[in-house]
Amino acid sequence: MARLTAGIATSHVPLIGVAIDQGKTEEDYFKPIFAGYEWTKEWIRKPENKPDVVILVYNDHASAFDMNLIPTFAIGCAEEFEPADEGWGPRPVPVVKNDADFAWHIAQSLIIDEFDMTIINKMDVDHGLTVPLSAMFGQPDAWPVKVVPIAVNVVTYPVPSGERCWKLGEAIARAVADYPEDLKVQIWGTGGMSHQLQGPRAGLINQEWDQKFLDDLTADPQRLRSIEAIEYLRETGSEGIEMVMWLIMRGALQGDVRELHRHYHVPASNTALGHIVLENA
Amino acid sequence: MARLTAGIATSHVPLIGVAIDQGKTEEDYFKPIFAGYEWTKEWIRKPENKPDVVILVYNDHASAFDMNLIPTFAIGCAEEFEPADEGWGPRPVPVVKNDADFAWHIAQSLIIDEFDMTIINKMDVDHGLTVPLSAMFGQPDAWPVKVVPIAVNVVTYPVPSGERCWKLGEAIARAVADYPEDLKVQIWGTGGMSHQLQGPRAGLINQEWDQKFLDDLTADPQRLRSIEAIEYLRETGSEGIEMVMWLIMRGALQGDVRELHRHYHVPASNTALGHIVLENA
Amino acid sequence: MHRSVSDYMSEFDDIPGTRVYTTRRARQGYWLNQFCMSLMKPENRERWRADEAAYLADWKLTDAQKEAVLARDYNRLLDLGGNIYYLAKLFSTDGQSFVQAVSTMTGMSVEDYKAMMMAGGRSPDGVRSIREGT
Amino acid sequence: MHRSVSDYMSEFDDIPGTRVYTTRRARQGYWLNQFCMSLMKPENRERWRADEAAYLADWKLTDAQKEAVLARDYNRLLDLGGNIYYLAKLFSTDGQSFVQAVSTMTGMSVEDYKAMMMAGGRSPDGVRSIREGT
Ligand SMILES: [Fe+3]
Ligand SMILES: [Fe+3]
Repeated sequence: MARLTAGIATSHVPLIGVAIDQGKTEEDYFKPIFAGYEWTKEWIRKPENKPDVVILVYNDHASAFDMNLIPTFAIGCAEEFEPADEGWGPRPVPVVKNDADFAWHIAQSLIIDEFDMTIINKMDVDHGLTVPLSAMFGQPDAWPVKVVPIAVNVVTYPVPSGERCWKLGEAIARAVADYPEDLKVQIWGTGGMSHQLQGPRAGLINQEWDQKFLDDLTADPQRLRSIEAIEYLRETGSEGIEMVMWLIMRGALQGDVRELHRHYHVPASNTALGHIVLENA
Repeated sequence: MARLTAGIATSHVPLIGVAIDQGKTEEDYFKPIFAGYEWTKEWIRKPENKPDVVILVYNDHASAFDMNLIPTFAIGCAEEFEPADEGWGPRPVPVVKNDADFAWHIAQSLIIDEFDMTIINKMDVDHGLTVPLSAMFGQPDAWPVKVVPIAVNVVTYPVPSGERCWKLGEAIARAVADYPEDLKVQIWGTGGMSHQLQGPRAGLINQEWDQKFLDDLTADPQRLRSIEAIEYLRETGSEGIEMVMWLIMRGALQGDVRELHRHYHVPASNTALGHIVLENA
Repeated sequence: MHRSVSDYMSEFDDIPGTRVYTTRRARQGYWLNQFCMSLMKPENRERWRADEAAYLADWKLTDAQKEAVLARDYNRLLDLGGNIYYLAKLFSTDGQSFVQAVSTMTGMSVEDYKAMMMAGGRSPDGVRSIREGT
Repeated sequence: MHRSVSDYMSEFDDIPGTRVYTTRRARQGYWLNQFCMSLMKPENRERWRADEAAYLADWKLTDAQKEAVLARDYNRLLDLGGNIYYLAKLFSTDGQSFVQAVSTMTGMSVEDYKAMMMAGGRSPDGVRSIREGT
């Protein structure tokens, strides 16, 4: 039976990918950013922790999807996904391999469970998906895990509510538990934390709010479900809404969780970088 | 305020479109098929009945969507939609004009209401959408109503359950009631009734089952919500599952309804043709 | 509310003479069905009609799928992951109607099939379940 | 559970210096954003760099949108329906980073903007709500 062994959240700031791809991780600006991933890199490498598959929740940033196609929740079921060309050529990272049997299983289970998924069989994946892989695994010749991509619309409003995302997480947990093969699965929620990439208010960072959010992933997760879009917008900037994707991860873990590791750093590009590792208590 | 004034269901058999496009409606085979639409054509023409907009629930038959993109629920928000080329050239029918303000409103309301819609801004529409328009309005130079297309996956399993479809209908009703403009709206559910287009069992028709389904749209609609996919498959053929789209229409009407008109005829091509007109009692 | 996938799917193979288009079939038939979709473009239909085998060479179909396409063996195509709405692009390109193409899967002549439909269609009695024989 | 669309959207315009990418803006910016997407292809980037105005002529942008694109006036582009992730294809083609492009919207020099970020970023105090001034 497949088991959900841990949940990881991390920002997916494009600049992190740039620093890795261009060998700048030792520069002063980047050192503290990457220092916070060292614990996780070591932890995830250990055989008892390394997942076979990661269910990677991210958002597409106008790369695979454009104004002609806006799926609220999409699940990638293709065998593999190429890194997208976001305007400066594709990132020099390995192709992302799916566990397609498992992905189709998840897709089926979610639809039976009344989630109105869109199944995608051909797409490129942008920094939202590849940067977290780079942060956790560096620059391998091939990614050491299979990846099931779940893409969430957090660009065009209305985006799905935190509550709906939490419920999707719960349904993903049921789908994993229902998979007959022996598989070690992690779920990653990506994006956030506070940032605003537009307008005169750009550069907004709300450390207090972010830290409370990180605290409450263990201390009071139920509070997080009911945070409305307008609160993310006002308090954490127009792009802080990406944190609803962390709630899919947290909803999938269910019950009480233990915080194994936390990393928070300002700034990474325009963003308050957040990263946390959780496992069921 | 927008008002949902009536619900219509009808099969969308391609052959009905062919007969209209090629002027064969007076032939012996087609006469009884089209006779059953006369009542509705007259009724819908009257100013008190004619809607401004039809929310048209249909399924795409591998025309706009292919194996690369399978949205469970998609809503068309573009200004207009061209008839698709399904292998014998596009049907010679008018372009389908949307009420895009209204469509975007519905899309927004449904997403806020926890339906995971996929918004589509560019698509061609196939016989599933254009045949019902032809059956109701004949061959005008322009369609006399605006159309909001809602496309449901009933091709690749799992398809959404009847229960989920019913709830989507209820949410559509809330969205309509929430629209500030004065608009007369109908909702149409299309597809069905019993038919099987594949394998040695092709040609299956279950008149008894179909008639009971038609009866219970007024007599016992709650029973219909819980019909499982496997029952549609066994009892009404592999393509009878299209009837879940009728439940979106019925769910939107809510409460008690009155049957204004019914038409049932076997065969239309491989299909038991069904058509019903309902209004709130 | 939650149901397992295998519970949901369990009875789909118990229907006589029917291939439910499950995700397993969808995956198996991916390139077959994408090939069919290509026939929605008039220029592709022309190339296809000019030389079917040459046209097929551009597509990653299995040999069995290619043979069945060339033979218009629709039951076989269903077994190999084809879906009827995709296959419809193929028989429409041939100028066939749904009734004509569908009848070829039943072992009946098109006239007999039409006559059956005119008489009310195939009864569900006896073809609801392989297991139950109902 | 049901909330009206206007209730949900009501406060989105109350945030200082922020344009929430609502469906209204998505519709207004449709062609602007689709033009940006076209720059994901290297061959299009080349044509664009060779002659920006000629490239734009193929797209149904309004004159105001075209002017703002040529001027790289990102605040104006947001007002005209642009979205930052689409506009990113434009400034990436220019070889600009997110920090460089985003800083141009703040009225600060890129150095001052970077310094603000290094010091912890812009405080939310006073820029949460136009109405409340908080
Ligand atoms: Fe992001
Ligand atoms: Fe149909």
